[in-house]
Amino acid sequence: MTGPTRSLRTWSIADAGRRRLNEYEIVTKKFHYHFGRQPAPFDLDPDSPINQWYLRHREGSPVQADSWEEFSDPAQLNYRRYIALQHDREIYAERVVDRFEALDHDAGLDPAWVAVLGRVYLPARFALHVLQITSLYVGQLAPSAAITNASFFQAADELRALQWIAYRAKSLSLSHGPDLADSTVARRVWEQDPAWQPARELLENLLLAYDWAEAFTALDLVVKPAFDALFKQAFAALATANRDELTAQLLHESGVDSGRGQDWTGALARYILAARPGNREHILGWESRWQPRVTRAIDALAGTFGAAPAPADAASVRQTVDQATTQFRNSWLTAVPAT
Amino acid sequence: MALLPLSGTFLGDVTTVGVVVDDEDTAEAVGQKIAHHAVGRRVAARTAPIRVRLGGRVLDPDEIIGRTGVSPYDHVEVFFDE
Amino acid sequence: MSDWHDVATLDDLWEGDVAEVAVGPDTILLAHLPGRQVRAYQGICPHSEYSLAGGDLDGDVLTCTGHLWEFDLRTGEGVNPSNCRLYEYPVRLSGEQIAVSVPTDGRPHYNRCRG
Amino acid sequence: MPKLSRSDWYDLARDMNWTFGYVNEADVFPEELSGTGRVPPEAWLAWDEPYKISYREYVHNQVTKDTTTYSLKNAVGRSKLFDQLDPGWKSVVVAHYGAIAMPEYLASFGEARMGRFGRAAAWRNTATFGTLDEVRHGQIQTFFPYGLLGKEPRGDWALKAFHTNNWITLAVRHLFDDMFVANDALSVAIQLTFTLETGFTNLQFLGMAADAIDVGDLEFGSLISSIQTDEARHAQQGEPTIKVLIDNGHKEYGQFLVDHMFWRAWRAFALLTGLSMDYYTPLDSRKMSFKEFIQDWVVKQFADQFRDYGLDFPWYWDEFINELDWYHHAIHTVVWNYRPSVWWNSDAGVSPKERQWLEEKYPGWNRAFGKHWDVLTENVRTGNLAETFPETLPVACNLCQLPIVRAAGVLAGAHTDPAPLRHVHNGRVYQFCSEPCRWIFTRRPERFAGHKSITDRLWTGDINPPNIGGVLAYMGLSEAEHGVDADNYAWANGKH
Repeated sequence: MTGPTRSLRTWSIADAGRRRLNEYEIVTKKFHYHFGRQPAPFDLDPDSPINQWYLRHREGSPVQADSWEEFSDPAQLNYRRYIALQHDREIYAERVVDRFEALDHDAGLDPAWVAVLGRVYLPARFALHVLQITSLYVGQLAPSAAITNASFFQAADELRALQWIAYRAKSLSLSHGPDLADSTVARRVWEQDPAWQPARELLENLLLAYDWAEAFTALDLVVKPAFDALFKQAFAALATANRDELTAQLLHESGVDSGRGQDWTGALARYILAARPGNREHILGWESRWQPRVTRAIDALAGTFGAAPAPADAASVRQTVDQATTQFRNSWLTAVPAT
Repeated sequence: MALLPLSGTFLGDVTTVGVVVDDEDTAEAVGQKIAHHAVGRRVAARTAPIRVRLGGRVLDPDEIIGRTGVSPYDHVEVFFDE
Repeated sequence: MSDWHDVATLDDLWEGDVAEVAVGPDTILLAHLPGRQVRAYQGICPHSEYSLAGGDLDGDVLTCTGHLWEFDLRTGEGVNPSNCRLYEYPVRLSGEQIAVSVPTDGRPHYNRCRG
Repeated sequence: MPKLSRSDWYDLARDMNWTFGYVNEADVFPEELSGTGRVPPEAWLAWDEPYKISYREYVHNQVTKDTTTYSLKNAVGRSKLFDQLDPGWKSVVVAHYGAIAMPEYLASFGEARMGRFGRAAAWRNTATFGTLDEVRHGQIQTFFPYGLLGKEPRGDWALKAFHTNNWITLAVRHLFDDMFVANDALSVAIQLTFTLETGFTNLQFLGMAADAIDVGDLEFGSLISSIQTDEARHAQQGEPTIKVLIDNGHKEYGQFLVDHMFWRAWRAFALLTGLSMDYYTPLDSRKMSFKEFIQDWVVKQFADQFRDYGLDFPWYWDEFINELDWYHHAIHTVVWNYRPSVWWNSDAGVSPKERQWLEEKYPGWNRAFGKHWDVLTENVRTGNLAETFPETLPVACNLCQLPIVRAAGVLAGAHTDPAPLRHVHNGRVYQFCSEPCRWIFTRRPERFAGHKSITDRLWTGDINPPNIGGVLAYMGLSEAEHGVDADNYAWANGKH
């Protein structure tokens, strides 16, 4: 047998210097061979549309780093670990639903509260869908597989949250009327209700943020933290106040995903700020461009919380959101000294 | 003299090879340069003269390749003349 | 009484690696944990005599392939089950060289726990 | 379990298109990334995935699959199973990892392209799972060869191959960039999921898994069948997409996309699967020839499934059928001859018994191809090994990037002229192996023209020195990595 003459102990192109790579590193590092390739990322004509798209929105982004490969997802999630984690979390979520369904929880809800759910909670699936597909965009344009994969898993997290809302829409409709499970009704709220319009304007515009780093900043540092705080904290608290513990607990459960999301997006933001002196200015520039729209969106939605039987005033909702987003912002911004 | 990239097929071989010849080479020399990659390798050797066909015309062995109207990347067929 | 034995080098045992070496009658598990920490323990699982070097090391925790018993290789303590620990040999690093101290009492050195 | 079943609420999670009020829909779905502009936006609401799955079901199913597959890997990894495998089969596995692991990962880009730029929310949701699937396939097919590095260092090419300009890499990278990485969402659905996955890989993976089990490669067999179950699910995005396209009067465009990619998929299959099935897999584990496999599975599948949609056979169908008799044999001869330039050990597969099998399965094989192997065999036997190695490059096709083997087509009676087909675009000469490759190029020259084949790189000075040593170095192979004959020439020396 004229086999190979030597054996290898690790990837020849991802040698960590006498350190055994862990499973995450083995299946993540150096996967984006196409980033920065000459004359173009992909083996079609360099001027073909998608080569040009990547050259403009990825290689051409104002935010750059010397080696994107140095960034790792703090949770070190590869597919296998993500799936195992979420398998456990879904079992938990199913048990939550089981428990409340056994108590016929929905039937006991105040119709005035169900109306709030119909106006705020159920149409939120449109917003989550935008977060889902924008995460897929960030993932496909990201300069390293660590960012791509984390962003793809995040997209799946949004789909998870969205599907539980769809589940709840149907189950609520069984005791509170078929309109709740009518997409046309939810879509009308999303498209026409004044409380949703600033959010819709923001999210429709988010889909047009094509520079990958702007998309990351807008989605992960500005828009999503605010929406997550609004729904998974402020609205969950409102649900509890209105004796809808099922909604509250499902939102909290989804909040676990959001926390994991902030771990990697915060870490990436810190990495970006430290990578090159100019990056800070771009990130903060984008942040200041997107923040006013987010503020308007949150304000308009916060106004609906007052219609609940046990209401919350808009100011306190805003405060909850501000507190959460400021805390997250500090975690990546103030951790890095300005240069 | 200048380098002249050509593709050439030795009849009976499986593939067409890329070669770089000199435009001052004779057709005989071009034929040999292409035969080198096929004859005795995948095509059995024979004791027959080797000829070159360019654009349907069999070249005279002494013809200078650069004066045949050939262009870079043109294809020539090479074969045993039996 | 015990003797020091050169058993491996850091080039043999990368960070994240485990390996089995023999010193006289002793079968020894070497482990290179994150942060240039090298440990030596009994090489055979105290549960049912599987070689620990075939186990999976994830960070500091080694899972034996025999019956999935887990050990914290920082300390040698059982993680699951927890009522069991590995016999530990002293380790000395000089430059690249890894040396292990083995008692010269002529007895085998291992703990046993039946599960 | 929660009281509602998936079908009770599923539509509420996918009926999520809306009318854009603050931005232009055309800006949300730029044509170069979406490709859906031919069909009016509201027509996409009819998009209906045949196979439905919820997130809950997805994670529950996948965790089971992963547990099974990784447990088997761990068990096999501790055994001597890999060492005992036939050398030709090892080549199948090593070639597969280098050529396929990275494309599988890249397919997550294609899926994410559909997940963002697909025009229906139902499609985008389905593609979100497809994105995860392809991350899985990329990761599992690099993790497994990583585990083999101690025994089979060329498993390194699972990660390394796409970082190089190896000629096989160039061919697969060009293909998959065209098919799904640098492609729009609509074309990805039709070309990746409908044409490649439904048309070829679903079937091939089944066959390959069965072969793996047959030769005793339990690890690879379980890996491949586990992947196949994911593919079978997400491949179903093609069907509703082509249906929407056809129902809205764009059958011709759908046909064009299918014709374009069916040919390219055929080329890649001839290279990877053709060689594996007819030359590398040990003789007593071969259940059918590559030609029989394509006829029984791909052709039949194509006839049944593609024609259900009123699509026609591609215009080159006769040429395709004709090539089943000869094309991959020619490619095999070239790959074996260029064995130092590939990362696996090429298995000649032409011992007397194997030649008998080839002649039986491909009547005329001896006449058309056996005589090349006669010369090669003689050179091996007489110790004239130098003559069995190449000194220059074959001319590569400017579309499929594979060697132009029309000369073999002449021997097989399929062509009368061995000359490469030509096309001049903006003053540059392009050469092609076949009419379909030239047709694909000339239909959209701006998509391909700026790319250089490996031969172009030799001719234009990118490869230095311009000799075989320079070529091998350019391709990223260290000397220890040069492929060698898998059987150490036993096929030539022994067994008469």
